[in-house]
Amino acid sequence: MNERLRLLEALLFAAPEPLGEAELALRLGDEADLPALLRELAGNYAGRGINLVGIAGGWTFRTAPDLATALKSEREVPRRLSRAAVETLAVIAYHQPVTRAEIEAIRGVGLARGTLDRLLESGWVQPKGRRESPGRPLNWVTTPQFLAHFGLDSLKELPGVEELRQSGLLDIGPAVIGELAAPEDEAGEEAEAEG
Amino acid sequence: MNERLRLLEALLFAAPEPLGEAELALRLGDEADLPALLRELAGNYAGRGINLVGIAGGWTFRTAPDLATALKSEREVPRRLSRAAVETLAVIAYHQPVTRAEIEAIRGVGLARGTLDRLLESGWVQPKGRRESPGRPLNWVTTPQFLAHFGLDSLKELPGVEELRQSGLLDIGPAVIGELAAPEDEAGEEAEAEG
Amino acid sequence: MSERGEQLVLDLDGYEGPIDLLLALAREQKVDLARISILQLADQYLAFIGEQRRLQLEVAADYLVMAAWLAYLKSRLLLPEPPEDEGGPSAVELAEALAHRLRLLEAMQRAGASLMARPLLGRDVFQHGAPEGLATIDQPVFELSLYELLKSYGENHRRQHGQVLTILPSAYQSLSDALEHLAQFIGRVPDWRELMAFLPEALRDGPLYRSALAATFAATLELAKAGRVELHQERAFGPLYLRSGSRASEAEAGPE
Repeated sequence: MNERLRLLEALLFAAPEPLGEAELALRLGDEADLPALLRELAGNYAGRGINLVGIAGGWTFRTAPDLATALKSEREVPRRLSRAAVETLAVIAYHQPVTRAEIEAIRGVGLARGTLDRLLESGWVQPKGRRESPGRPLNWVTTPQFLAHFGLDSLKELPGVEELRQSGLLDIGPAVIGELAAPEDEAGEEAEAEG
Repeated sequence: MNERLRLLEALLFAAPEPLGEAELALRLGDEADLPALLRELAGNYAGRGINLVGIAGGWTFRTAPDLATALKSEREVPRRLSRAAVETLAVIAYHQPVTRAEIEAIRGVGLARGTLDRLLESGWVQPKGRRESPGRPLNWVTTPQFLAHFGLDSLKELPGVEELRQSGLLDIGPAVIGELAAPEDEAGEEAEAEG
Repeated sequence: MSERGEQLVLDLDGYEGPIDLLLALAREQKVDLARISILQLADQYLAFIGEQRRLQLEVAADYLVMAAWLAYLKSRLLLPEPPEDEGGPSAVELAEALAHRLRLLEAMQRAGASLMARPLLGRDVFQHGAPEGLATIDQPVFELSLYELLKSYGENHRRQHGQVLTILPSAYQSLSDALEHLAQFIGRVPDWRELMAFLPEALRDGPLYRSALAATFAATLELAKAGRVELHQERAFGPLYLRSGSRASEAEAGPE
């Protein structure tokens, strides 16, 4: 096995997070044909128990998705997200940057405080800048951890995002009833989220 | 690739610590010929950037030992020397070989412990032999790196005291006479340098 | 209320707001959302809310607001549109806006489900359990110029030997020296010339340069006060120019 390929394999294996191509190039030296090496390494691991995958703009090894069931008993099941949190996450992911008012408009319901907190706590969303509109509301966006958790290389890989854009479903459209936004019952939602 | 081998690979990869054979047997099922699978997997990884190794009574993947150096990367962090260290360096440069006591006498102030350490770390000074005098103190000299850093071919290129005076570096104007008596606070100065 | 009623009627707690409820009701129409009948949907919604209230179940305010709005929309959809445009959206436009929101929410609900169905890290796929990490070793690089080194030695030397080396009064150009030196030029300089040009040749580069400059400058001020020279400077810290003053010759004649 070629020395550069061995080093690339070891680097990706030792790194706690996906490594971007810039950093890999830096560590492998200028003469390395990084795209070719990555292709070769990905080929070596195709069909194995570990795969080389492009995630959040970088490269990393992950266990093969089809082994999920066999590996599962090993791990504690992560806390389930409430329906409100899943929907809110989807709205932020597909409509970002998006304000709280827009999230509420799309979902047709006020956002309980716990919902955004939960997503923030997971490290999947973050506020980023403010909208230059009255009240200068915060913009919400997803994070690189979101991409990493959901196994996406970039936001372009969001399931069905292109179809949604083409069918106009990433545009909020005109207001309905001047936006109804009575806050959801927070306690109720929290209880559901824990369930 | 055989499914059991894939699972073994994924299990070992995802586990936070080496997995013992008892646990592996449990996860892979009774029918699995674990020793054979481990042999095969170890064979797959022989000569690669990652190796399968037996450690602490279990099995795990580790980066190949010969790549250890290549996996490290150095980052240069700019640091500044304290005033005391710069003066001490200058005294060593001009008076070498010079003992610690002589440095203190020339500077007219005690030498804080960290000062010489810092200079040693810079690679610009080194101890060289001992003075044949009571207590046999260490002699301090500058290193070739010192010459290289300051672009000097030899110590002879250091300007003499008279030249320093002529170039204004020993300028003794009326304005500075008042400074003569000001005692140096070594501890305070070191603290400032670290801050 | 009867047990039968409770069993039959869905609780509003199962819905994420009025749009979500509308979406659930729309799904019962079993038609594509693009061809949904808003009128029929409004009826279903009003009936559902009516049933909730009949059973004295609590109905949150936003569901009631939606009910009122749907009743209004329904009446506008059924009545002929007013002939003149009142500026607001037409009933058809309002219905379309609502239909769009339904599609929007449905799209997001599907998107959320597809996201959660992906192989998730820590649930379906796993990263390396014990990454060794990529060590980055901080290599200190000390920054020091030869100038700083020499200056430091000079300062130290000065501190230790200053007493011996301090007094060299004869090496200074005093104010009276400078006045005497400048006086030679007065009356012979009709045009502006830079102050630097008047420095004694011998002092232009040496260690006494600064004191010479200061003394010459002070001397020009003295002379300017006496009207023997004129000074001119274009900007702060710019070069200083001088030329002979109006009383140059008169003063030249008199003793200084």
